[in-house]
Amino acid sequence: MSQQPENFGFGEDEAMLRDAARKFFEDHYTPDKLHALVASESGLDRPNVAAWNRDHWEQLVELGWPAVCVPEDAGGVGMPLVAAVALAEEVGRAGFSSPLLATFQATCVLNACGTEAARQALRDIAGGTSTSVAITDRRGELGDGNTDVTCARGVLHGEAAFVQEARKADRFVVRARHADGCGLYLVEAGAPGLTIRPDAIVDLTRDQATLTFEGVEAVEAVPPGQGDAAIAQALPAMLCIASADMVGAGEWLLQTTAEYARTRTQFDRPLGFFQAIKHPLVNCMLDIDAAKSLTYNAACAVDHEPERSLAFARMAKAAASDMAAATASRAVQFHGGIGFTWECHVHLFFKRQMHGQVLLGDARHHRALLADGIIGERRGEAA
Amino acid sequence: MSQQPENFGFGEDEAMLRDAARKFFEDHYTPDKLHALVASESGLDRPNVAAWNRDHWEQLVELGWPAVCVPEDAGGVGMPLVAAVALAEEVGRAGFSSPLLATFQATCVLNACGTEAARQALRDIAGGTSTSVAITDRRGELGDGNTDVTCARGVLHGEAAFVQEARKADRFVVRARHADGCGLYLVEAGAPGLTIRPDAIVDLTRDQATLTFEGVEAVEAVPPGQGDAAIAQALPAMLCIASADMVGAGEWLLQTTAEYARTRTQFDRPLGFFQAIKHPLVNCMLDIDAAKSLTYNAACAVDHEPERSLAFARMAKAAASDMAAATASRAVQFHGGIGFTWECHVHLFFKRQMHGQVLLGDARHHRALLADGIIGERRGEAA
Amino acid sequence: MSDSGAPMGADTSERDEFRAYCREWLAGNHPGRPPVPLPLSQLLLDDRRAVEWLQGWQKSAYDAGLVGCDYPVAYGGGGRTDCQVIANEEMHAAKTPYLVNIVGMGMAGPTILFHGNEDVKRELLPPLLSAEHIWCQGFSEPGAGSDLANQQTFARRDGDHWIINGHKVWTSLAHFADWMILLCRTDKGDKYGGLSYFVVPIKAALGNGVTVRPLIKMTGETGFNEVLFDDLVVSDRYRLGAVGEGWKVAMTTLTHERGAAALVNPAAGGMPLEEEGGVRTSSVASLIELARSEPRGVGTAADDATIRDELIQLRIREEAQRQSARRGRVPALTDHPARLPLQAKLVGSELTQDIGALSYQIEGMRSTLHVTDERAPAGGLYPLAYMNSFGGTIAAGTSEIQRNILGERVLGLPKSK
Amino acid sequence: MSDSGAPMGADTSERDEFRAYCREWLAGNHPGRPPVPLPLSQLLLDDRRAVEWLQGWQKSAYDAGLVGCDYPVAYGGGGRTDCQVIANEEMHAAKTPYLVNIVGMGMAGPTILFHGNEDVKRELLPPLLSAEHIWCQGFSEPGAGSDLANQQTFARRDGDHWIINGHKVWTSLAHFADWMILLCRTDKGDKYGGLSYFVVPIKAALGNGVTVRPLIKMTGETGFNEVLFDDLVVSDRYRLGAVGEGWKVAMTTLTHERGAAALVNPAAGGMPLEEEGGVRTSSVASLIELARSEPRGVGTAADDATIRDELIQLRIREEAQRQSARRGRVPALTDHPARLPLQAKLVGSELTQDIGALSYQIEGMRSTLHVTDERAPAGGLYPLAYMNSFGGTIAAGTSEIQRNILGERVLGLPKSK
Repeated sequence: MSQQPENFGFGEDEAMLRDAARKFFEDHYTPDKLHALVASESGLDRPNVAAWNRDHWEQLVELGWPAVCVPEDAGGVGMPLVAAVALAEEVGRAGFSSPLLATFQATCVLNACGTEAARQALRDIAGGTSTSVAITDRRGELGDGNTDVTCARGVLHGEAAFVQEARKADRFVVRARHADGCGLYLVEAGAPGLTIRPDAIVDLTRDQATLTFEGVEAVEAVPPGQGDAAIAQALPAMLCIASADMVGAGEWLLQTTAEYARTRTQFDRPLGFFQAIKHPLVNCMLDIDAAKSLTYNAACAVDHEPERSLAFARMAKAAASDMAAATASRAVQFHGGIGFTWECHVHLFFKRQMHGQVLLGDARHHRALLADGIIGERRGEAA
Repeated sequence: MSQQPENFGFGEDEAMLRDAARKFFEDHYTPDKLHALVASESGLDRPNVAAWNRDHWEQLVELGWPAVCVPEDAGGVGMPLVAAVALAEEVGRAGFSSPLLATFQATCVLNACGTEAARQALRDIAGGTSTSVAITDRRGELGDGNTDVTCARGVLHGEAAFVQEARKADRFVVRARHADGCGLYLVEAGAPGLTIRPDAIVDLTRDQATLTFEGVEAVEAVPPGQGDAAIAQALPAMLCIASADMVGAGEWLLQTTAEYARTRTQFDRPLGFFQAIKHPLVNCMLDIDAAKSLTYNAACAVDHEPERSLAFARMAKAAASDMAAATASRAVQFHGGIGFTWECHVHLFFKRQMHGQVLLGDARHHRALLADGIIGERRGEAA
Repeated sequence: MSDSGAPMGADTSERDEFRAYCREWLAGNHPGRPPVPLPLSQLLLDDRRAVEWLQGWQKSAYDAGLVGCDYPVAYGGGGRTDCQVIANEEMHAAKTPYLVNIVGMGMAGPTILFHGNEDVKRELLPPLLSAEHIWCQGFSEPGAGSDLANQQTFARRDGDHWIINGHKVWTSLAHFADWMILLCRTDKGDKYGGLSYFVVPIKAALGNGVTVRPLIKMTGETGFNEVLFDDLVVSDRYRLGAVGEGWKVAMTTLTHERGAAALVNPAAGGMPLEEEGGVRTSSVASLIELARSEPRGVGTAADDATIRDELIQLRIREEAQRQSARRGRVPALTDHPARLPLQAKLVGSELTQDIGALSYQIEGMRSTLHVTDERAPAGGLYPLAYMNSFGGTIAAGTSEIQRNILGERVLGLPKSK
Repeated sequence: MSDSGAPMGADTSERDEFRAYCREWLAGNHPGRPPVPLPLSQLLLDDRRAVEWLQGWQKSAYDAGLVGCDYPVAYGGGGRTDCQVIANEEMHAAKTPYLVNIVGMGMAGPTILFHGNEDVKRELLPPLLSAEHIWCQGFSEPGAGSDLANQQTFARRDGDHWIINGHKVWTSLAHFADWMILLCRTDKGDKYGGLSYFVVPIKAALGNGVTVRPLIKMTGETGFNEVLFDDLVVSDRYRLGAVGEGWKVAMTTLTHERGAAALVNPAAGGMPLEEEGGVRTSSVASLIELARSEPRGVGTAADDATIRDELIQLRIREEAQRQSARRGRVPALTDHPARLPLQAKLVGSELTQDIGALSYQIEGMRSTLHVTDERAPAGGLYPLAYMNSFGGTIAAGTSEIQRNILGERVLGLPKSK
C-alpha cells in the first residue's frame, strides 16, 4: 500500500491558499484585463514585448506565494508541493503573465541542491527575487548533460535556449558543463557578459529567451558532477507545475466554451443543445479531470512516495499535454467565427496551451520513457 | 503523370459484372439466410463447422466469377483486377461464406508464377477448382522465407498456419523451403499425408486451418528460389482483394446501422436525429470512402502502374483495416442492446471485419513498411 | 494505492477504530479461493456454485458488520456514518471477493430506504444486506433502452393489488434473484408522470406470472435474461413512492447506481479475478504481459514502438481513473460534487473496450482464434472480452447517454432531446 | 496522377480535341512566377499586386477559351459541355496559378445563370468569367453563422429600388471586390420565406452606403473583412429570384460551392504554392521534410516511430482525398452522386488541421517560435498554418454542419434541428 495521504496532502491550508489565489485573479486579472495587457497590439509585426505587471508580482510576494515551497529554514512557508500545484492551476486558469511558475521551477531545482548557496537563493526567492532556470540546450532537450554552456573557474561561456520568463526574472539557475561534469550556477539578470536575446514567441502570456554567456562570473549552486542529479531529482516536481498550469488553462477553456454554448443560439437553440458540441466538450472535461487527478497524485508522490514520483509525473505531463492541445482546438472550433478573431479571448489560452504542451518534454517524449520503465527496453525492431 | 486510366479501368463490363453480383447476393444470400446458414447454433461450445453452400459455388463457376482474373489464354475472362475487387466488395457486403476470395488470392499468386504448371492450375480455377494459399508461417507472417514447410525431392513436410477457407478449397498453393530457396507447390486437398486441422475461429463466415504435411507429394508451381518473388509480385493484388472485402462489409454495417437509426425511436425521435449517432456514422462513411478510393486506385495501379502498386496497396489495406474495426464497433454500439445479441445480424459482419483487419498484415504493419519507403529507414532511437 | 478520503472535519477517531477492527477481522476471515473462477463483474455471474459461495461470503461479512455499516440498526444496518467506505477499502486491501448482491446494495437498498414504508424496510433490508435475498433490476425493455421513461410494462390496479403484464430485458442475475425492482406504467396518458415503482418477489412467482429466459449475447454466451410478466399479482404494500411518482423514485435508484449519491455501495472487492484461465482482460498490466509474449516482426508486440505508445496511453488512463476515484472523495479538489462520480462508468467501460481493441493489434492473426481453440493467445479471452465490453458501453446508460448527463448536469448545457 | 473522369458515354472525340487544344495553348502561355508569393487559397489574398497579376492571368485564360467553357456563348461562355473539367485538368497539369475569381465562378456565376434575368446575365457574366469583376459573398453575419437563414441585414422596398442596412462578416476578397452576392431579409415575420437574394455593386458604392473593414484573425493577420451597409440603394433589377425566394436561390449557390452541382468551378490551378518562404504547410511531403530536419532525441523527428506512423496516416488520408476526388467522377463507382463531393471540404480542411497539429510534435520547443523569429523552423509557418486551419473547419459551413449535411443528404438521417 502507498505512503500517500488519502487527500493528496491537500488540507485546509492548501485550500485556503488556492481560494485566495482564485479570488486575487478574479479581482485583478480578468480575461478583459489580460487581453488589454498582452494583446492591445495585433499584427504579425507587433513589437516583441514581455507584457506583464510588476505590481502584481510585488503583491504576490506580499502574499507569500513565491515562498510557498521554500523550506521554512530558508525563510519560506514550507508547504507541500500540492500547494504550489494548486497555485499553478490558478495561474493557468487566469493566463497569468508573471515569473511565478518559472520561480517555482527554480525553487524545485534549488531545493534539490542542498548547498548553502542554494539555500541563500531560496531565501532570496522567499524575499521576492524572481528566478528562472536555464537548463536546456539549443535543441530544447533537458536530459543529463544537455547544455551548451561551459564553466571554467566560475566563469560561464556559451548559450542556454528556451529560458522561460527570462525578461521577467531577476536571476537564473544555469546548467553548465565543467571538466568534472555539469554543475549548476547562479547568475544575476544584470550580470556583465550576459545577453538576454528574446525569442519572438506565439504565446502572448509568457516570454522566452536565449541567454548568451560571454565570460560571466557565476556563483556555484552545486559543484561540477552534481548538476544533472539535482535536475533529475527536481524533474518530477517541475513536471507537476507545468501540468497544473495546463489543467487550469484547460478548465478556463472548458468553462468559457460551455458558457458560450449555453448562450449562443443557432437554429433557434442554444449551441449546447447539439451533441456535436456537447459531447466533445464532455470529452474535454474527461481529459482535464484525468490530467488533474494525475497531477495531484504525482505532486503528492513527490513528498510522500518519491520512488514512484517520476513515473507519476510523466503520466501527468503526458495527459496534460494532450489535453492542452485538445481543449485549445475545441474551444476555437466551438466559438466559430468569433473564436477565430483576435478580439476573442480564446486565442490567448489557445496559445498558452500550445506552448505548455511542449514545455519540459511533450506527451510522446514522456510516454516513450514510461514505456522503457513499465514495459522494458525495446529489443530489435518490430513491423 | 500517371499511366492510370481516369476511371480506374472500371468500365461497363466491370459495372455489369458487379451489378450482377449484387443481384445474385440480394436474391440468394440475404442476411437472414446468412444467419440461418452460419449462426443457427450459438454457445461457446458450438461445433466447429465450416458452414457454406456448395451449390452457390457451382453457380458462381457457371457465372464465371472464379475465372474473372484468369488470363484468357488459360481459359479465363482476363478482366483487370478492379473486376475481382468489385466482386470482393460485393462478397464482403453479403458476408458471403465461400472459397471465392481465397481463390482470387491463389489466382494472384499463380498469375505471378509464369510456369506451365501454374497456367494449368489457373485453367482448373477457371473450370471451378477452388484454390487457397498456404504461404504464412506459424506466426502468421508472410514476408520472404516465412514458411514452416520444407520441400525435398518434391515431397513436403511441416506446417502452414492460418490458411483461409481450407475446408472449402479443392487445392492449395504452398510455400515451402528448399535447399535452393523457397518454391511454390500445388497440393490437392485430399492428398495423402496432408492433414487439415481446422482452427476454431470467431468469424462465422469463414473457415481457417493449419495444414500439416507429412510426406506429401507436390507439383512444383515455381522452382526453388523463385517462390518469394512470386508472392511479392502478387502481394499488391492480394491486399486489394482483402481491402475490398472490408469495404463491402463496412458499407453493409453503415447502411444497416443508418437504417436502424432512421427507424428506431428514443425520446420520441429517430436515433439518427441525435448527432451522437449521426456524426460518428458519417465518420464511418468517410473511412469507408477513403478505403474504397484507395483500393480501386491500388487495383488499377496493379494493371497500369505496377511500380507504385505495392505502396498504394499498403495504403488501401491500412485504411481498410482501421475502417473495418471502426465500422464494426460503431454498428454494435449504435444498435444498442439488440446489437449485442446473437439474433441480430450485426455480429456476423462485426466478426468478419475483425478477422479481415489482421489478414495479410494489419494497419500498423503496412504503415511501418510505408514509412520505410516514404520517409526512409530509421536512424537510431528517438524519444 | 489507498482509496479512502474522509470528508474534511469528520470524526476520524471512530473511523480509525472501525478501520482497525475491519483489518483485524479480515485478517482471520478471508474466504479463500472460489469453487469456480469468478467473472469480471457480479452482473456476469452465470454459475450457481459461484453465486452460493459469494452469498456465504457476504453473509459472514454482514454478520461481522462490514456490510451495511451506514444503514440504520432498525433495518439490519450498523448505524454508523461514513464507515462503509472504510470497510470497502479494507476489503479491497484484504483482497476479498466482490459482494454478490450488487443490485440489492447499489440500487434496491437505497431506494427502499428512501421510499419504502416502515414495514417494507424492516422486511426487505436485512436479507438484502446479508445477501440472503439476491436482487435484480427491471428497468430495460425492448422499446425502453436509453429512453428509460418509455416503459410499456403495465400495472393495473385491482383493489389493494396490482396486476402486472409486460416484458423486461437485460436483467442481470434474474435467474438467481429472489426480488426485482420494477418500473411500470400505471397511466398510458402521461410519459413521465404515468410511472410507478414496485419491488416484486419474482422467485416466489416463477411459473406463476413470471417467466425468466436467458438472452444470447453476440459472443454466444448467456448471462443476461429477459423476464416476462403475465398477470403477475403484486400487493400494493410493495409499491415504493406514490402512484405516478415512479420516475422520481427511479432517479434515486440511478443516482446511487452512478455512485453520485449518499449511500456507498460495498459491492466492490479486491480479489484479483482470474476469470477462466488466469488472465485479467481488463487490466493494462495483463495486456502488457500479452504483448511481451506475442511475436511480431523480429521481436514481440512489446517491441513495437507504436504499440508501446498505445499501451502506455491505456496505462495512463487506468491510473487516471484510479486517481479520479480518489480525488472524488476530496471535496476541496472537486468544483462540482457529481463531476467525478458521473464519469466513472463512462471512463471505465470505454477503457475496458479500448484494451480489448488493442489486443487484436497485439495478437495479429492469432486474434482470429476462438476460446475453444487451444492455440488461442491467453485462451482467446481478449477477443471475447472485447465483444463483451459493448455490454459495458451500452447497458446502464449508453456512453452517449452518459455524455448527455455529464454535459447537462455538470456543464449546465441544455437537454439534447 | 490524372484527375479527369468523363461521365460514361459522353462524346469523347470533341473532348479529346479540346484537351489537345488546351494542352497546346498552355504550353506557350504559362504566366510564370507571381510578383509576390500567393497564399494557399484565393480567399486569403491580401496583396493587390497578387490580385492584379491573377486577374491578368484569368483574363488571358478566358480569352483563350479555358474559362467558362460550359457557359452559353450568349453570356460570354464557350458553349461547350463537360469541358471545364478538361481545361481544369490541363491547367492543373501545366501548373498554372489558381484563378482569382473563385467566388464569382464557384458561387455567383451559377446562381446568376440559373436565377438572373436575361439582361443581368448578359451584363454580369462576361466580366465575371474574365475576372474583370472580382466577386465576394455576403452571407455570414454576427448572428448568422451556421444558422444561415438567421439573416438580419434588411432590404426595404422603395419603388423599383431597395434600401439595404446591415452588417456582414467573414467576407473574403471584399476589399478587392466589385460585386457581392447578398442574402437579405425582406420579411421579419418569416425566417426562411422572408429572405431575398441580390447582386450588389459594392465597389461603386464604397463610402456611399458601403463600408469595408478588415477583421483581425487570431493570428493577428487580416484578410477577411466585415462589410457594413448603411442605406445602400440597389436597383430591383439586381434581385435574383422572386422576393421571398432568397433561401432557394442561396441553396443553388451553396450546392455549387460544395462542388455537388452542375457547373464545374475552374478556380483551382496546379502551381505549387510557395507561400511565404517556400514551405507548403498543407502537404504531407513538406511535413515529412520538416520531420527529417528537426532534431529529436538522438536522431530527428523522422526517426521517431510514433511520429512516422502519424505521418503515414496523414499521407494515406492525403492520397485518399485525391483518389476520392477522382472516383467522384466515375458514376459507376459511386452509389450516391453527392456522397463524395459533399465530403471534399470536410475531409480537406480537417486533414490540413491535423497536419498543422502534428507539426508541433515534430518541432517540439521550437514550435513556440513566431514567424518573426529567424530561428523558427520553416519560418514559423506551421503554427501559423495550424491556427489558420480553423478558418477552414469553421468557414463555409463548419465541420459540424458538413457532418449534418452528409448524414441527412447521403444517409437519409433526420435533421438535427
